Amino acid sequence: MENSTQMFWTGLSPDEAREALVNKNKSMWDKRMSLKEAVSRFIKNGDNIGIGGFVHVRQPVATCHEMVRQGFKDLTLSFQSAAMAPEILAAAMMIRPDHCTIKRIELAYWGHESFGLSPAWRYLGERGMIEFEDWSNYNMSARFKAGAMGLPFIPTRGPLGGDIPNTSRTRVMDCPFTGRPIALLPASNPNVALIHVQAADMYGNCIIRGTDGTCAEIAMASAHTIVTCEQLLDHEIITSNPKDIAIPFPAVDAVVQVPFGAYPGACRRHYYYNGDEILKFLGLISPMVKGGSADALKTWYDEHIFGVETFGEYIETFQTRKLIADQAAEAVHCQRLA
Amino acid sequence: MENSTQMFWTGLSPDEAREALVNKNKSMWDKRMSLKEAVSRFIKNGDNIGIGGFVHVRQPVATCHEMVRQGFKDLTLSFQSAAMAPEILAAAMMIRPDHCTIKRIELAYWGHESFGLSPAWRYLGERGMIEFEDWSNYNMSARFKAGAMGLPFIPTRGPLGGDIPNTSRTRVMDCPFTGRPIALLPASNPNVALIHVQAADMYGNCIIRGTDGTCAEIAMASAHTIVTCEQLLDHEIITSNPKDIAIPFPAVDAVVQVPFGAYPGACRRHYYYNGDEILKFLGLISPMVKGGSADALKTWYDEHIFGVETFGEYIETFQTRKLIADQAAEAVHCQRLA
Amino acid sequence: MTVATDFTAQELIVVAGAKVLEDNKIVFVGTGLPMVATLLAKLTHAPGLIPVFEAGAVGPPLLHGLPISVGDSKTGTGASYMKGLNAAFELTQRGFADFGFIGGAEVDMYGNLNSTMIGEFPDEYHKPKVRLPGSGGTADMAASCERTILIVPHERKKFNEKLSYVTSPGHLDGTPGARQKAGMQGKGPYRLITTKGIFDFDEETKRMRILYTFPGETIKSVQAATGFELLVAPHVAEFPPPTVEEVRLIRETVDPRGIFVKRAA
Amino acid sequence: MTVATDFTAQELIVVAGAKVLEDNKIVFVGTGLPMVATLLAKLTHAPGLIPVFEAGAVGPPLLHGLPISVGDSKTGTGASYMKGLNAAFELTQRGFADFGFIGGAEVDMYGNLNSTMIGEFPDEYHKPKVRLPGSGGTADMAASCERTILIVPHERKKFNEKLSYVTSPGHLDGTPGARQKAGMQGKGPYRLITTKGIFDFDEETKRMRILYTFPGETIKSVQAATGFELLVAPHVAEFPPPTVEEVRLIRETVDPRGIFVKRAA
Repeated sequence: MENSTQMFWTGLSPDEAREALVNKNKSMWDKRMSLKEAVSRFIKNGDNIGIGGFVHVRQPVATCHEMVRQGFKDLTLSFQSAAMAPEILAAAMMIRPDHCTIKRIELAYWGHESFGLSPAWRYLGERGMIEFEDWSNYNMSARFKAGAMGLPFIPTRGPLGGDIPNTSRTRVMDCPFTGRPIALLPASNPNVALIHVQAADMYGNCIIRGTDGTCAEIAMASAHTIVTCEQLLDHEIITSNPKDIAIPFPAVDAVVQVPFGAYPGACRRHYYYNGDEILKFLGLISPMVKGGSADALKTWYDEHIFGVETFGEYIETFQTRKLIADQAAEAVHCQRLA
Repeated sequence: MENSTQMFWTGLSPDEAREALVNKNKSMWDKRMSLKEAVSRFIKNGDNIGIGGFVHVRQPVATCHEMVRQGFKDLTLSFQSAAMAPEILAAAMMIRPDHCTIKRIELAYWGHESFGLSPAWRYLGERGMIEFEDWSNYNMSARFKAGAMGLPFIPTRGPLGGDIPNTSRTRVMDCPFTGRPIALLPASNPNVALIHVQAADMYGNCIIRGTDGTCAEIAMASAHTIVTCEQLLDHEIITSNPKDIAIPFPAVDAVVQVPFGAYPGACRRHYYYNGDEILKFLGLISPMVKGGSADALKTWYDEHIFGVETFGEYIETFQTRKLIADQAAEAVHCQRLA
Repeated sequence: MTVATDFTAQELIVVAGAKVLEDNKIVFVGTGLPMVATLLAKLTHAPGLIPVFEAGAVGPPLLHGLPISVGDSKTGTGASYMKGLNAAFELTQRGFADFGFIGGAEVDMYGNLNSTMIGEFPDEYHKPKVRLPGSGGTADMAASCERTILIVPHERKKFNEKLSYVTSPGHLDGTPGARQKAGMQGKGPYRLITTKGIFDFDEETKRMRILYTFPGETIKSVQAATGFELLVAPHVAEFPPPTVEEVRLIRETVDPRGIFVKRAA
Repeated sequence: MTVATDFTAQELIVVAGAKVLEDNKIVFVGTGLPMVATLLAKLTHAPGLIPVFEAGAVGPPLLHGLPISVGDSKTGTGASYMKGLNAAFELTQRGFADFGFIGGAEVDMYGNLNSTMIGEFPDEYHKPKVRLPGSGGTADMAASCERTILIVPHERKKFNEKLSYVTSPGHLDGTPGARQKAGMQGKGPYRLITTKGIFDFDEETKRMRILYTFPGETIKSVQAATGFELLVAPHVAEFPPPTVEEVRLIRETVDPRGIFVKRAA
């Protein structure tokens, strides 16, 4: 067994994760609350935060806005591929390190695909301002899956051969059945999962349309889960096809209806990407990578996050025409009778 | 690492399972064929057969009838909890060992729940006529899952402490992350999966209603998959909600529409159990456990399997009134507008 | 709340099983009498009880009555999750199941269960006297539910010092931390319900202990039907007979066709 | 089939990428130019090509055009399976993906790719000169697809003897059976497409080998832009320029908004 780095747990250890769930009230109770309450009740300084979605799909943008508004220190962020969620949290650290800090990131990819690299990742990474641990998309997904399964690790065929095993807590062992090397990845059990979904009931049963990402695994692995949803529906509607439920209620602690909660990213059946807004926001951070001024970025945060009470007020800053256009674009990709 | 029994693979080894899939034509081609053709083309003597469904839910009954008609030797059967499928195959061995034989069974449960114990299991097991390996439902499900994931093994928290690790190929090791013991189960990659589903298209995309059982895992783990379905639908209908597809087409080799293909077991949305028929069939085998005559059982096989060309002819032996009543019973449990 | 005079041993076991179940808890339900007791509990004191069935259904309201199998279509309708066996057992392994409710053909003083074979082990494993169905999901529930509730009909040949085969581990050999040392999770057997009484497991020794005797039984009669020495709780009480209402519910609503609860006493 | 005279380096790479893809095969498609090449292949010689996207979609017809992300809603519509990241990578690990189609910021002579960092490793890992996005799914596709097709823009600083970081393992150090010995599956890098030509990897040494030069390039000019010694196939051919029809398809149908294929040469 090769040991590349010392073993330690971030978030909860497997035994702590089990204990957290055993002691939790897992019954059906009305979990509706404001996002302000959900964030203040379930997130603490130092927490490991599991971020749902995939790149700009169903990122928990509204919840990250609220986290910035309230301010948290020494966070660990865990995700496979993310875009706006870590960007919002990290850029807040760039302008208000007294108020928001990220200590560590466990990730496969932080970037914006066709919208470019992440300037906040470059800024923090290239200045050595945060710890991080590189994995792949399957590695992180499998780590959440191990956490969701109540296992301390999961075997995978990667990472093997490259540098990921050299810079992570991967263990490589000879398979006791085949004799060939196989990687063992430590489970990830975040303190809190942030998940945005298309629909939920008040108990926390969630329906996800389009890609599931790794949302169910993150929610099941975490000690607490904050769900934001586009639609809040009656339990009877949500359970009318039980197999549509991606996350069952006992895994959820807070349910908050937040229309456009993943915007300017995309949410299947609801809205397509607002690429202009994504590029505009990244454009405020980019100059800082090369040592430019933070003023424009500060102004943005003051106006869109610190200066408003709720994410709804941020959404109201968009032109109705644009919101409707992004809804219409999405309606073309997954056509359904209303 | 404790080694209770010598390691060996039944069905395909992980490397063989990979190779089988790499060399297979995984494109979209018309896989419709008769059950006779599917069984003769994909099943060979000595094969490890992965059996889908769960107890009397969606057992591949029609395919087992056809297997008995054609006759196979030295089969290994792999399943979590099964009822009529192994009963049909095993009772055939009891009356026609020249024609049908089972060499080995890897299982969690073979019985009929409220309909009683399995007489064929008792007959063969208590006479030492077959090899077998006991596992639990999760063990077998996880073994198929490991096979479906392309892994040589999967860790689980059980079997530990009891006798299953003493009578199976389980390896118990100390977790390299926590130091606590954990079980490693060898993957199961059957040669052929037998799966009955509610709906499929001609390429093999399958929709399963109600419990998924472990059908997707068995199909993805196996070198070949024979699908029988209640409904054969257009590709565009089947893919109208891609997340409804439990088994994607590249995992499937044959698609056969067989109405009542799991009867007298149950199939969600289509028909509920015909308990009378189940009890009647078991009643033909039971006397043999205590040394009774095989005559009645032989007669049944002659009339219902050997004496007919297709499973459809067997279904025609039921009273229409009874078939409609079993459909009506199921329609009460999952009410939908037609 | 009139006490019933006409009830069967199975009906009593079902009522006792139901009463052990707590409202608003998640219970992973094995096939047979545990299903009947769960449905009775939901219809009486525990409407918020959340059943999980190993074929996959989590939290169904069971509006269409008693399933005859843990994979029955009736378990699926209105469920809050349903993804197949791996998903159900994964969430159990994760810690979502407060209770597992299981049966077996044989039990020992530490709550270990056998549902695999009767005969000499290991010699007769491949040619047993009686071949039982096998674990099904009970070994998994035993390994990973937080606590387990066991149901075993009380006959001397089923209550043995040594089991033919340990299918579903309970407190193992009773040594402190035995389950954790073996790699299992959860606290193990919590209650045992038989046709003669209700038992728990001593905090220290993990040995089976009489808690309640059923009507007509005494500590002595229970011990006489048990193949090992039972511990006795400080204040053993007599478990009350079922009420007329409970018996009526079982016969008319819960299991009107007598699928699991037989009418003969 | 008139040859185009007006085409960009990116358009050429897309056409070359499309032509490498075989009809009726399953290709696991990374973000960016691989998506464009895949769509072009489906619209031309490979209508039966089956794309898989790491966010989960298997075999979508892509009727609504080019996705701007591998998680784009456009990948989901009409797909034959869609269960999230674990499911997509599990089926790849199982052997369902004939090809993986991936990019990187840096490549070495054995087809290993870097998309993690530029700088000295390991000293600068936690404070690199340039922090790149990270693996995403490329390390997984590299580890488990049966063969991989690589796309890297051909600049000397991207073709190095030693990578800053090996994110996605190719033929490792080129020794026979290196991938299998490391525990990976599949045959590794099959083709590399750059802005200067198409390469394969020598059967024996697993070293990068020129197969085709693009219009305007020679073996010498390609070698000059490469930071290690290239092998040369016995009969290096000039890759034909795209046809007018191919360029029109890219500009008008495949990527009309220039999301990945920029108009500037």
